[in-house]
Amino acid sequence: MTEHAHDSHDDHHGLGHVLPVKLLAGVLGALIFLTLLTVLTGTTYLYGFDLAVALLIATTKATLVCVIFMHLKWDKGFHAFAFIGSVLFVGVFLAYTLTDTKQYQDQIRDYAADTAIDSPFAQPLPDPPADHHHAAGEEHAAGEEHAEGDEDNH
Amino acid sequence: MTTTTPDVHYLNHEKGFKSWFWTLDHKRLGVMYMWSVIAAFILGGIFALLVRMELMEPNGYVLENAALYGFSDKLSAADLYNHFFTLHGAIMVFLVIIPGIPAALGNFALPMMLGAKDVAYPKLNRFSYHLWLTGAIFFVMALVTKGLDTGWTFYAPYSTSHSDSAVIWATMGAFILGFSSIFTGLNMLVTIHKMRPDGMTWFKMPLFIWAIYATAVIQILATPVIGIALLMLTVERTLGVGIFDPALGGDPVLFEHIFWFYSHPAVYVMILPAMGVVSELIANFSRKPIFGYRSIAFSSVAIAIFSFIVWGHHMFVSGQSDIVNVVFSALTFSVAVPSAIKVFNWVATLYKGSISLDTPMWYALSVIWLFGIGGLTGLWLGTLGTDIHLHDTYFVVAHFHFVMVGSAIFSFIGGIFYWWPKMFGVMYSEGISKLGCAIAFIGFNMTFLPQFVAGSHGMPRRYFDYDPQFEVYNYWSSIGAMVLGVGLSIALYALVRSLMGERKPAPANPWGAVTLDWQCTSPPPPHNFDHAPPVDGPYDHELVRWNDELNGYEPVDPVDGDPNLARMGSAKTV
Amino acid sequence: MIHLVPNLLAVLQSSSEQTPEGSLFFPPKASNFAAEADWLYNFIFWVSVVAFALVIAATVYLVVRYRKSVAPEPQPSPHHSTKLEVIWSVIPSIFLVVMFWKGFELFVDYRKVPAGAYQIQVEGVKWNWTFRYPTGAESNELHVPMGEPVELLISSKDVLHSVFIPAFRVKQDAVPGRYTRLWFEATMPGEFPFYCTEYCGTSHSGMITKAKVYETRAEFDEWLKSALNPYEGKSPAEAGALVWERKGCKTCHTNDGSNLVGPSFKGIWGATREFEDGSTGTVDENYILESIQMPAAKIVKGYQNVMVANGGQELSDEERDFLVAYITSLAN
Amino acid sequence: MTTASADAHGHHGDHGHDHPEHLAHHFDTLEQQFDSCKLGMWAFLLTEVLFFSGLFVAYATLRANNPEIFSLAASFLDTKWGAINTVVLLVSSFTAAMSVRNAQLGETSKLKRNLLITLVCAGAFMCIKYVEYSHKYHVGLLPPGMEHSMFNPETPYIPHGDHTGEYLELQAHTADMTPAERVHTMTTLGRFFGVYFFLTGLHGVHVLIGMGVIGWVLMRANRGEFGPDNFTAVDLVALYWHLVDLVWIFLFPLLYLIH
Repeated sequence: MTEHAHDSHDDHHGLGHVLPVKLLAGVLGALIFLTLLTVLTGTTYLYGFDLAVALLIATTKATLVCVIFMHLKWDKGFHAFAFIGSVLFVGVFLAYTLTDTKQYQDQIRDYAADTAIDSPFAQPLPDPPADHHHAAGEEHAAGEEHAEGDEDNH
Repeated sequence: MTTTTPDVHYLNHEKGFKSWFWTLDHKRLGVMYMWSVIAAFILGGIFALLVRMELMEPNGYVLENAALYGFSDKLSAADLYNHFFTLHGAIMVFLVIIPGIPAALGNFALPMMLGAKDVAYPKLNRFSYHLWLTGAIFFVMALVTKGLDTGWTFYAPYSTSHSDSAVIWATMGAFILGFSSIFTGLNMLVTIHKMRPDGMTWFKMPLFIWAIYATAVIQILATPVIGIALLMLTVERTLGVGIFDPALGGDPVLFEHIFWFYSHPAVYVMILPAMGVVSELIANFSRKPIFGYRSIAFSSVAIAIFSFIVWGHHMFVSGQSDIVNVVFSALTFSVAVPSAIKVFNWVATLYKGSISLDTPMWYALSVIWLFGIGGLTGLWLGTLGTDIHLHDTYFVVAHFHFVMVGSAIFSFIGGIFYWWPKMFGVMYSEGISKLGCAIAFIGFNMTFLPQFVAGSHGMPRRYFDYDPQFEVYNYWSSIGAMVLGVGLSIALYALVRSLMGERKPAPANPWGAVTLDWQCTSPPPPHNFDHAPPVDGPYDHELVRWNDELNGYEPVDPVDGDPNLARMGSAKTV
Repeated sequence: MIHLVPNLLAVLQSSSEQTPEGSLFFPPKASNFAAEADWLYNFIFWVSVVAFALVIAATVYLVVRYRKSVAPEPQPSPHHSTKLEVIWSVIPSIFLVVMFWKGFELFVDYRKVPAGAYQIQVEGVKWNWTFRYPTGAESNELHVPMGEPVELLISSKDVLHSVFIPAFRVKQDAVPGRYTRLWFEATMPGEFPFYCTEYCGTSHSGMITKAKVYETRAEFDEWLKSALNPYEGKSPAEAGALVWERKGCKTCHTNDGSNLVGPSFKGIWGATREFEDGSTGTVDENYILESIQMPAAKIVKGYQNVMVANGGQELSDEERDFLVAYITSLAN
Repeated sequence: MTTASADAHGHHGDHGHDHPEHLAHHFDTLEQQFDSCKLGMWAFLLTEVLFFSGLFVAYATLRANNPEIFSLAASFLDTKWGAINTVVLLVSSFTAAMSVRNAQLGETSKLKRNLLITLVCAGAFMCIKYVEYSHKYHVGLLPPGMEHSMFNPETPYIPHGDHTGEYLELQAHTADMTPAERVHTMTTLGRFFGVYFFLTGLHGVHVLIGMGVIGWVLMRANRGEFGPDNFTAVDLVALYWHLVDLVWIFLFPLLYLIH
């Protein structure tokens, strides 16, 4: 115990780095500001860059949390390296899968178009029942072939 | 060098079921993992033999009779067959090969190789083992409730909406086993990072540690993805979230992507530690530093990284798009090079060595043969033009058995024979062990070589009955499977026999190996080392010499006159 | 077992190319892809054989040469050799690039459907294949003319299946909810096995049919015409037998009394059946029609409900009646 | 590390006697122990990142292939609750970071207060999630396989009474579509809600687990266990909690704010 006692009053030595309150509070302020900003940008039209802007703000917030709250700035470099590495792996995972699924969407849509008629959604959606205590079952079955009584609604 | 067993060692310093079940000792956990994995292997092996017996003839009658005689009144023989091959695959993959080397041998040997008292998180280590047991219980529940007939790959939508078997027991079992594997990997990673002894820099670690390190990276980064894939599948099956099942607007190919993002790297969770074991065996039984140490170490890491970007080669005919097929095929070949380098380095290590052909070396040399075939046949499957014909045929079955059984399991068994004297302080009969190895080797080749031909002729996998044109291959394959079973049984007999009756005590260092695991008594004391011995290089065989009087090896410069503890490396540096 | 030796001899004898039995490693080459695919296979084979032989020969030689039975002592020898390591990394890499490139070229051929290919729709359902031709004809075996490019437009009604014709060296999964395709040009007349290679449940290995190749277009056209109305000129029972065969009934229900996934049709007409819920019933027309449309309604004791409503296929009223007639004809 | 452990040998002499109180037997120094725990926690966070990645892939493929339907889907989520929840989680992340500071400085009472605030925020987050979930349940915005879902392709649920708002909106939106378009819209929306419930649900499970471990650390803090030499548990729990926050930082714009 005694040999480590001297560690605690020096911020850059010992087991960990102690963050000043001001810094933490400042980061919280920035995070809340960015949240409001993303709500604002999210509810306005940004000429097709909506997703990019939203992701940019989210990534900024995430970086703040990682670097300050999670001590990465003062931590071993290996932790940051590993964390960024894992995000890159997720990137590879996403990139391949997105590329692939985008290529074959036509085949899915063609098939869906050919078989759409079998679905209850092929017909316009029926009106909701006026009084659910009485007419629920009947109205419910209107848009579909399976004429099963659905008395389970409430 | 003393050949007497120490009075107090990790096996006897505490007694009773509880002292084992709640132990924190990595060696005890390693030993328990080993016996558990062997038990699961026997169960999986029985399923394999039933499958092979059924396939001996085109319209086999083994399972028909089982169904007839009330083994199951519900399932037809075909269903029974589907359950058996699925359980064979699932048990062998999730319960045997993935935990086999990293959890059993890694747990036992790795901390000692580092001169450490234990792994970094002993409680997490115990928790991993208990998770393994829980996962195993889930699989047994699947087996005794409704069985499992989805194939170990759990492809949607069959597994989500069509199979009437105990899919959720099995997926949850695999989910739990996944976390067991993650925690083992995490433990090994931290242990290797933080608990190396003085003088052991990254490039002075034994290659087994490099292999376990690369494996740990995969376990940490890939295994959670199978976790989420199986969880998604379970939720899809219970709540119908519509992610995979096309009837609900989902995409089954997406499941294959998520599944193989883990399951391809998982192949390397199986083979990398095996390569590590073989590297140890070849170096120590040639009594030489391994040839091309750095390229073997780097190739382990390279394989680990590349393994994440080649998963699509399992999906060349799945409906995956053409462009992605081509990219994945090209990347697949990038894994071939580091694998080949390892084999060449092993062979080069033999040059000017002093080769002793003890049982573990027999296994190591078998692996060069078996992995050679397993690796090379991968080339047909990575090549787009030939994979289209061979995909999902017996060619693939034979290929991955050569890699997963021929290489991974044979290395595992070789590793068991190698560390057995350290584990239990006894020597086995070399004659019986070698006989087992030889019969298993012959049986293995007899089982799987004909399957390549059946596959290139077009016999699809997972077939209950088949076209009579394939009979000749299946006949020999089934005979081979029985020979393989006999060989492995003899190997197990040799091991068990060494523990029974008149035990032949093992010296501390029967092989003249110079990694730290051999520098304590056999069996090791409860805490391995009081302090980590300083080390220099991993394969400095001059530090240990043969002594005719002892008929064994002894350290050239023993520490404090302790004949068990060689001053590794410090002979030169201190 | 008794046939083993002749079988083995037959395989060895037929190792010469281009016989209907196929060669040592392959089924017959019956499509435009076969020659190129087999060439590539053999190329990789011989490269691998040479590489493997070198590694094994070196291993055996070194083990024999440097074996020490007692008191092994190490000998000084190099730990590494950059030159050697570069050589044995680069030379295999060159071969790998060639393999990838040839495989890629062949793959492009596999995927480049020629304009004007004859399109046949293939639909997999547990455990039966249906082929639909542009004329509206339907069949359960694939019929194609020789020497013409044929495109298969593949889909599945339930789970993953996979179209595999070994003699044509083609394979493609049938994925529910979407189309996939493949093409080929048959180059040899005859009948070739057509397998499902994606595991699809109980009768996966029973999901086998044939690919029949006609030597001339005229023969194929003639078959197409006859396939357009398969029930014409047949008695109801005969037509029912055809329905049984073509609509996938026979995968699970035999006509000879042996029980597969479902009960056999043989001798059930008029019989009393015991159901899973303990009740009983007599097999009559209503029972059969109900069992086709709502299989879950009554499950015969000892069986599981694996049948899709309406047999998973669109059976017309007429076809259902034919089936009833067929089952009637199978009464004892 | 090498020198540190060499020092340790010098200082401690025989193993097991002079060990500091919080040092496990198999480590040589407190620093080695602390570094090992940190590395282990980070490795665990990596597995969490990859664990969520499967669902993000499911989300991304669905969204990238059907952007227009996603805008529609987002309009059924309540941005207000989403934003409030984001702020709640951010505050809890701040107090978690503060707790680490308190533990490092040995300020036990402040530590307990900050941990408690973190716990309360987590609870508030779950309450808001409950409000959102129950609303969606009543109006039938559920994964397509569920009985009570308006996207169920077998028997679509039709809401009634006070819960028809979203349904009527959807009815109007799809009225003029071709059958194929309408089927596509409805099935894709169903899948969106499948992904939505799965992602937020899995995140919610992580919040619950986090509440459990924060509660456990709070109990230990109450016993005065933490101090400058021994704040590892607080540090690790805070790291975990920040990851839970990180996931939500991405989920909020991706689910609630899409166009």
